[in-house]
Amino acid sequence: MTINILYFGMLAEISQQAKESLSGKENMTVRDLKQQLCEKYPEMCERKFKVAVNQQIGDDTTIIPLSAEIALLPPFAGG
Amino acid sequence: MTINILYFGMLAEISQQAKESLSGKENMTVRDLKQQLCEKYPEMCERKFKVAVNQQIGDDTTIIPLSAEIALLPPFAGG
Amino acid sequence: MDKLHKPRKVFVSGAISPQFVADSIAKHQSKVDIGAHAIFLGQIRADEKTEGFVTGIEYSAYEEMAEQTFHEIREDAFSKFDLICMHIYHSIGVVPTGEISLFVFVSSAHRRTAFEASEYIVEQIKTKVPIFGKELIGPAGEYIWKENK
Amino acid sequence: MDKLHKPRKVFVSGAISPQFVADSIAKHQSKVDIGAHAIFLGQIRADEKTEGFVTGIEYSAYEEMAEQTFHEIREDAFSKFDLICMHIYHSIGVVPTGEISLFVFVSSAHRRTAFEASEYIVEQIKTKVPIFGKELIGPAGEYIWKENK
Repeated sequence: MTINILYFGMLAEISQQAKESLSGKENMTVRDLKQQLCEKYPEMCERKFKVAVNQQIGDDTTIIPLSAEIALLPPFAGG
Repeated sequence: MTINILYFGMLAEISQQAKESLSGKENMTVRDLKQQLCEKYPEMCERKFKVAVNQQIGDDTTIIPLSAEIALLPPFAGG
Repeated sequence: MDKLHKPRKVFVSGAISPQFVADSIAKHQSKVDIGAHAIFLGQIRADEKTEGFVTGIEYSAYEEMAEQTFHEIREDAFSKFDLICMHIYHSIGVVPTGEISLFVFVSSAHRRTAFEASEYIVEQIKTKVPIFGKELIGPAGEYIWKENK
Repeated sequence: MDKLHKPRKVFVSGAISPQFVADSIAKHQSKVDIGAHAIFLGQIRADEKTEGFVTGIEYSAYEEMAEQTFHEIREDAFSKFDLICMHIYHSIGVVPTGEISLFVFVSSAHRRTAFEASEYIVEQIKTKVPIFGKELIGPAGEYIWKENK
């Protein structure tokens, strides 16, 4: 399946793009996605970030549904 | 000695004046003064108030110095 | 902080305007060590009493003692909290319902200090400063003496 | 309070002006059940870094999720605290040092509710809303990504 990923802040700098589409296997988890991203962008693994799945913060076991909007969120700095 | 008293808020209404001078005995305490005022203004005894002696809140045992400025303060309502 | 802060005039005649608050904020924009401002505003409520609705509060004070007490509250707060700025303004005279009678403004590098100091100072003002208030009621101008809880 | 509050626009482009704060306060003077306003303002500090002094912060956000999170924070705060009004504004884009990037405004009948809600909401914003900030440093425009503690 196709996974649509949004990158924010320093993660967009590492990926050098604000969004991209990757292909992944069905029923993959956030952990699976992170591994895939680590291979593509080794520098990303050294950074702290959260993963939002359809605008909800997920954890490593969260399963990525079909047509999900994934966002990679570096530490928050609001305020 | 002469005691100069300032009345505020509802206490000024009871005494019908903002200030007055009373004569009192030397080394009198705030308790003594309150008794004297109760006799003069029985309605005052039914009210809660604090007594400031030279702009410091006193208690019943505070001795009133010569030429002190006494203030009778009803409950505070600032804010 | 051990420096002494000079006493400032706290009482203002009548209501405190939103514009006055804005001007105070603007004056702090050159202080680039400030990261957080906490502002408290007391506004006059139209409480319902058995005699009718409150239309305003008429404040009076034992002014000399009140100014001295405000000064002590300031010094105490500066010694307790790591504040950069602190301003207190309180109305004297009549303030109509919906208008502002108390403006407490503290500024610090970090937010928690500002929150703590703001609440502390307001509580100190409510309990320690000899300010008195008549709640004016209804069109005929009856009143009840107000008392802080 | 079970009523639903409609989502409001939180993000404003650039700094939040003192005049905007004043106008917000003025709009609440017709609400005569309000007795206390607590206002929090976040101001940009000129922190010193090894590369030089911070000259401003450039904010960006995952805007759709951020607006939704702000809405949830509002609903949660209305359910936890007996508030009459609540407004949140946050800057997006560049805010220079000394200027205001966050404005949280809560109003209630009594002061303690306003204090508690103000602090609660600000902490929620700091930890839950996907907003990102570049601290711009020195004349050459270098930067460091900011992280809330």
